[in-house]
Amino acid sequence: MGKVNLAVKVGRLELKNPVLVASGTFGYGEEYAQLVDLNRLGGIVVKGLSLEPKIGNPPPRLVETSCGLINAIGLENIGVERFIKEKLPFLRQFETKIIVNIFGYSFKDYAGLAAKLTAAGVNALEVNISCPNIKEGGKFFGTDPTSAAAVTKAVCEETDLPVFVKLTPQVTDIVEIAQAVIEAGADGVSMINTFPAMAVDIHTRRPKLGNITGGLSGPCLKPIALKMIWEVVRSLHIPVMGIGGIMSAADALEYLIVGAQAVQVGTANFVNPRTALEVIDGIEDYLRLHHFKDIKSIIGSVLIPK
Amino acid sequence: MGKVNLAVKVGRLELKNPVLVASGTFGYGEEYAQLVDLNRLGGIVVKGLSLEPKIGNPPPRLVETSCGLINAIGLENIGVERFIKEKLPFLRQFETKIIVNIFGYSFKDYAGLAAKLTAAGVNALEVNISCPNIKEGGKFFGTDPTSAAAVTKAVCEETDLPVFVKLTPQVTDIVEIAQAVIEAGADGVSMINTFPAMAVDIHTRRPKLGNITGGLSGPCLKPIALKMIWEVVRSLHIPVMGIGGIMSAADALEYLIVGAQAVQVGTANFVNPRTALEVIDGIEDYLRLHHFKDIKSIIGSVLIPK
Amino acid sequence: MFLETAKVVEHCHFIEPGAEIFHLLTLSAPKIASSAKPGQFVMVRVGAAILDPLLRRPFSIFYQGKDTISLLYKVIGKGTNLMTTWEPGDKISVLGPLGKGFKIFSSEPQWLVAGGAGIAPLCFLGSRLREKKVSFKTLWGLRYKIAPALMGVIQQKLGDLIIYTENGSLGYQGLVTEGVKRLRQEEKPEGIYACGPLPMLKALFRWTKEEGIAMQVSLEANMACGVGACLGCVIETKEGYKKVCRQGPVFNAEEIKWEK
Amino acid sequence: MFLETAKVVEHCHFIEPGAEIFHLLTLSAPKIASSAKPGQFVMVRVGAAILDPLLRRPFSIFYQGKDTISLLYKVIGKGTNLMTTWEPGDKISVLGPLGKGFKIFSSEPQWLVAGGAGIAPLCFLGSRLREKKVSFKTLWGLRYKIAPALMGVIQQKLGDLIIYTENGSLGYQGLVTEGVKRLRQEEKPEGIYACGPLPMLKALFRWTKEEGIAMQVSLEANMACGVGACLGCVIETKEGYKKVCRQGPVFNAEEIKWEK
Ligand SMILES: Cc1cc2nc3c(=O)[nH]c(=O)nc-3n(C[C@H](O)[C@H](O)[C@H](O)COP(=O)(O)OP(=O)(O)OC[C@H]3O[C@@H](n4cnc5c(N)ncnc54)[C@H](O)[C@@H]3O)c2cc1C
Ligand SMILES: Cc1cc2nc3c(=O)[nH]c(=O)nc-3n(C[C@H](O)[C@H](O)[C@H](O)COP(=O)(O)OP(=O)(O)OC[C@H]3O[C@@H](n4cnc5c(N)ncnc54)[C@H](O)[C@@H]3O)c2cc1C
Ligand SMILES: Cc1cc2nc3c(=O)[nH]c(=O)nc-3n(C[C@H](O)[C@H](O)[C@H](O)COP(=O)(O)O)c2cc1C
Ligand SMILES: Cc1cc2nc3c(=O)[nH]c(=O)nc-3n(C[C@H](O)[C@H](O)[C@H](O)COP(=O)(O)O)c2cc1C
Ligand code: FES
Ligand code: FES
Repeated sequence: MGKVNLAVKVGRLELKNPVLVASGTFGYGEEYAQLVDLNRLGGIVVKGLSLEPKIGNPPPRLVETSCGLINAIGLENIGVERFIKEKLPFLRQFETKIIVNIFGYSFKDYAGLAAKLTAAGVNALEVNISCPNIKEGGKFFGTDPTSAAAVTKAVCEETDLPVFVKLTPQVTDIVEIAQAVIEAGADGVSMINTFPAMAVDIHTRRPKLGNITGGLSGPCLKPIALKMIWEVVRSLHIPVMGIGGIMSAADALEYLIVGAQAVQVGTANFVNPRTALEVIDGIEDYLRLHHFKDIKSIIGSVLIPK
Repeated sequence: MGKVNLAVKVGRLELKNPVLVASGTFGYGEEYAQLVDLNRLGGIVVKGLSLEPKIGNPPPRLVETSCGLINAIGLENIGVERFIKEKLPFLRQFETKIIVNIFGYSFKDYAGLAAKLTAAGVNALEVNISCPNIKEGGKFFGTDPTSAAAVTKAVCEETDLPVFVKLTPQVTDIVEIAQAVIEAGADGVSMINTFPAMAVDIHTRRPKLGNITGGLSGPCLKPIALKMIWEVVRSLHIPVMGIGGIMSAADALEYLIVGAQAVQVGTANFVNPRTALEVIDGIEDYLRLHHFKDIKSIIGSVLIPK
Repeated sequence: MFLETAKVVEHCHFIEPGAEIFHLLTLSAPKIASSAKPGQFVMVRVGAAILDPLLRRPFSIFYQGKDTISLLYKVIGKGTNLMTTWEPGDKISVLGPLGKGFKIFSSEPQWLVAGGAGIAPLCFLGSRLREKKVSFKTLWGLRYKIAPALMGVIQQKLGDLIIYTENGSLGYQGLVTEGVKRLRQEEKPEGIYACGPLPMLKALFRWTKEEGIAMQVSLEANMACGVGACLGCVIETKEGYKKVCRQGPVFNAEEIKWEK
Repeated sequence: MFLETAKVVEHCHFIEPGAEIFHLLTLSAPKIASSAKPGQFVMVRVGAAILDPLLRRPFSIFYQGKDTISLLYKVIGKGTNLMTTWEPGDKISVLGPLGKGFKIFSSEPQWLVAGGAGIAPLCFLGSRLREKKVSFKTLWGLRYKIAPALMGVIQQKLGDLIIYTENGSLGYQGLVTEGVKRLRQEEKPEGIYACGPLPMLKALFRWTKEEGIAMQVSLEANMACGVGACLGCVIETKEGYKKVCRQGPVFNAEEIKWEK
């Protein structure tokens, strides 16, 4: 049987296959390098970076829920400078795209991050305007189309790299936000980020997380994310990276079929560090089984009965 | 050991215990009467009623997902007249509160339903402004504070029964909606309804539901619902019925501890028809174990570390 | 209708090279067993502490013992896959008996036509027909052969069967829908009871209509409650949507809108 | 660090009336076994097709065989509950060895102080100390007695132990923290390795500080990745947050901010 073509172009970002690993779930890549051949990944989205290092939230930072995980890491990171010096050279060795996830507390923060990372040389930026863990900002930018557009603009003015804006699901109308960031210059959107969530220890009657609330990820989210992506794709026809509870090739295929042009594997990396590789293989098998020669034949191919 | 007091008052609605069964998951009560002693329930919220009967959505109407269920029943119901004639007399036999869930397509529909049911004699109304399955309305009322308030007003003007407004989780700021309906006269809010969701059959590439999209329920939703309720209770201090993925007494207790004054068991009825009874017993055991004499001691008792 | 904590009494796995795999689960559930009728089904809870899989799984009653019911099933997905690990002594929550069963036709001969796991409700029905001394024939379509031990179990309940396999590894080669046409040359049935995949039932319906033969079919639908409460399991009939769990799973084939 | 498909070789359930229940799971996992050091842990995948429980569960290595590792565990919730159903031959995904192990103190005598399942990493350590002919004593605090068979397994690895049980059903009655004080009257240890519930470790730390005894502790935290990628398992140390999975699970007791 002949080779199938897995390469996709998401906005201006060319990927050899549509399977990336999601921000915050794969560290800076090196943590998993012993277990996963990084060269095989479509791309690596690194842990969210801010201008200055951040120490993050007090523990406990993790709670498992039914088919889900709530995290309240609090965007702990080493800061953009140390990333460029200590982590980027390692990542550059691999034949995969490096997408850097960034977040800040002002338009200037975002602009500064974009400028520094563009100069350092990465393949794309993912702008987190949606992290629900952090009190100081994040949520604000992502839930209002005007601010979301302004952040996007601030980033796009400082970079010629492909820019993806990562959306929070906790909005009344995600299509409106997606449209605003695309009009402001983004190449596409990454959706979805974690959903604000909480858990309580009934015996101590205290929240299970040090930060009280956190963000829910994992397979429990998939049906919600899929619906949102379908709405965005059919309304706006824009490039989307699908994220949310992808545990298998079948999950990834659902996203591609509703119209995501790439997918990111998040929480599943913890459960099986080789999930992304198995997803790539599984997509290839599926295409062969159904006699498709090119992944592009299935992207957005969902058949909606009249 | 002495008896513990489980009675609660949610707004003006007095319940002998805080455990109800949720609308749409317990039919009109009679379906489960052989299996569950209805006299033991705090209340029964019956399947959503409209002025006219509705035939609902084309099948398939159900898909199971990871720790969840997507339904697209499409609010099939026999209409308020037949309910009053055929179902209400049966329900009235039991020593439990009958709360009727209503939905419509105009303020007039809601007002008409409220008037008819008040005349017929039920214990409270639950106003569904949030069903995501139905294209003609529903969602519209629930996502905008002004419309939500207007529907509430329309209902409250026609009834002196306690009124609960059932909120959809797919909004940017649920506190704002809750506040609007309370100011418009509601006794409290029921939260949450199902979350808009979707699933695709990768082999046929068709949506798994006849209606394309549906509403997600089940344990996957619990961390999201809990967070929303906590936000509403701490901001507004209003009566809340907690709903979402309650499978056990422990789940129900999480809701009560964050401040819900009652809970509704939904999807769990399908998994174990006796869930609500087991929740009641489990809450009682918990109160005994922790030496509480009254359920009210734990409602809203979550300890937030400074 | 009872919610019973049943105990696994026996679990047979009919696995053999080149054969279609079936599992036969016998549960001690005295209340359900004593009230079950052919064509009725039960809903079995698969997880207990775990919530994935979440919903109960519906299975027809394959046969009825004094205090037991037996289910014959195939592995489809995660629920049935987990079920295969159950061992004698395990306790399982079972809800049933559910739905309306078959109505026995008043004249003879009658035919039972099964496809795959669709044999399950027909086996229970067939053993009832034997008790009542109703004359009937059974046709069963499969993809491959089955383990001889399973064949023994079924023959003991049902008597002889006519088997069709797609690859010819047992009985006649071909589809069971060809089988009915061939058998029709020998006799005209006064009524057919059928259970199997939808394409098979559709083809059978077209044929019975041409031939003017009455048919009852046992249908499947995704189910949540099994008792008529969720309104999730509807199929389209000539009188509007009907609930498979409550108004079915057995329907007169004439009622169903097959084009849907 | 390896991601290995391990096979269950043996699974012993130490269940006895009035005794604390432990389970001993032996897995064939040659790569992990050959590189594991005392104090390291593995993360075991509990579900496979099912996604509840979702995350891997962390367990210390209790002892190391030629190609095997053994885990000693207690049932806490749904994950460990499911684990008890594993049988020889079952295939399990194991990630490890993870984290930093114990550093062997340079002078003697040394003490191993365990609470409950905290014996697990100390047993592996103790057998290593015996190989190295380091002189040490072991104290183990439990709530109730344990099955004699388990005691046999542990004594074989560790030599003799001093046992404290809360109800006095085995060894001395009382807490292990009383035990260290009593033993201190006999000898002053040059270093202590400890693993157990947080209150025990806190109490031990206060005491070792007063006494001027060095201590290494093996800590627990909720974990998602086990490899330092998710930043979820931090504890507060004097130098800021540290990852239990990567910079631990063994820490010098001095480093930890115990008041948190
Ligand atoms: C009334 C009735 C009687 C049945 N009797 C039998 C029987 O005797 N023997 C047998 O092998 N099978 C029978 N089935 C089909 C059986 O219920 C499914 O094979 C089983 O639910 C699959 O579960 P799973 O978790 O393995 O599959 P998954 O595909 O993982 O299940 C996902 C979801 O879809 C549902 N589902 C999947 N397939 C079906 C189906 N065909 N019908 C209804 N729901 C489905 C599951 O219940 C579950 O909620 C019957 C179905 C119905 C409705
Ligand atoms: C480094 C390390 C080594 C350990 N070694 C052992 C050992 O040798 N023997 C043993 O019996 N136990 C050990 N534990 C504890 C063991 O991991 C938990 O008992 C187990 O995860 C409980 O899972 P559950 O699903 O049964 O409980 P649940 O309470 O249902 O688990 C819910 C979630 O909380 C996590 N969790 C619950 N308790 C703990 C805990 N104490 N530590 C970390 N996460 C927890 C679970 O992993 C899961 O994600 C160790 C923990 C760590 C961090
Ligand atoms: C532990 C953890 C840390 C995360 N950190 C970030 C982050 O730094 N920036 C970001 O945009 N998203 C972050 N996310 C969100 C994920 O990238 C992803 O959007 C989300 O987890 C949903 O996908 P999943 O269900 O596959 O995990 C984090 C998620 C987890 C679980
Ligand atoms: C099959 C089904 C039908 C439902 N029908 C209604 C309805 O008619 N009106 C309504 O307000 N909510 C309806 N709901 C929502 C539930 O009442 C409840 O809000 C939701 O399922 C979340 O709770 P759960 O996770 O416990 O199921 C329905 C839910 C299900 C699963
Ligand atoms: S399965 Fe709920 S109505 Fe049939
Ligand atoms: S568990 Fe992920 S960093 Fe330690």
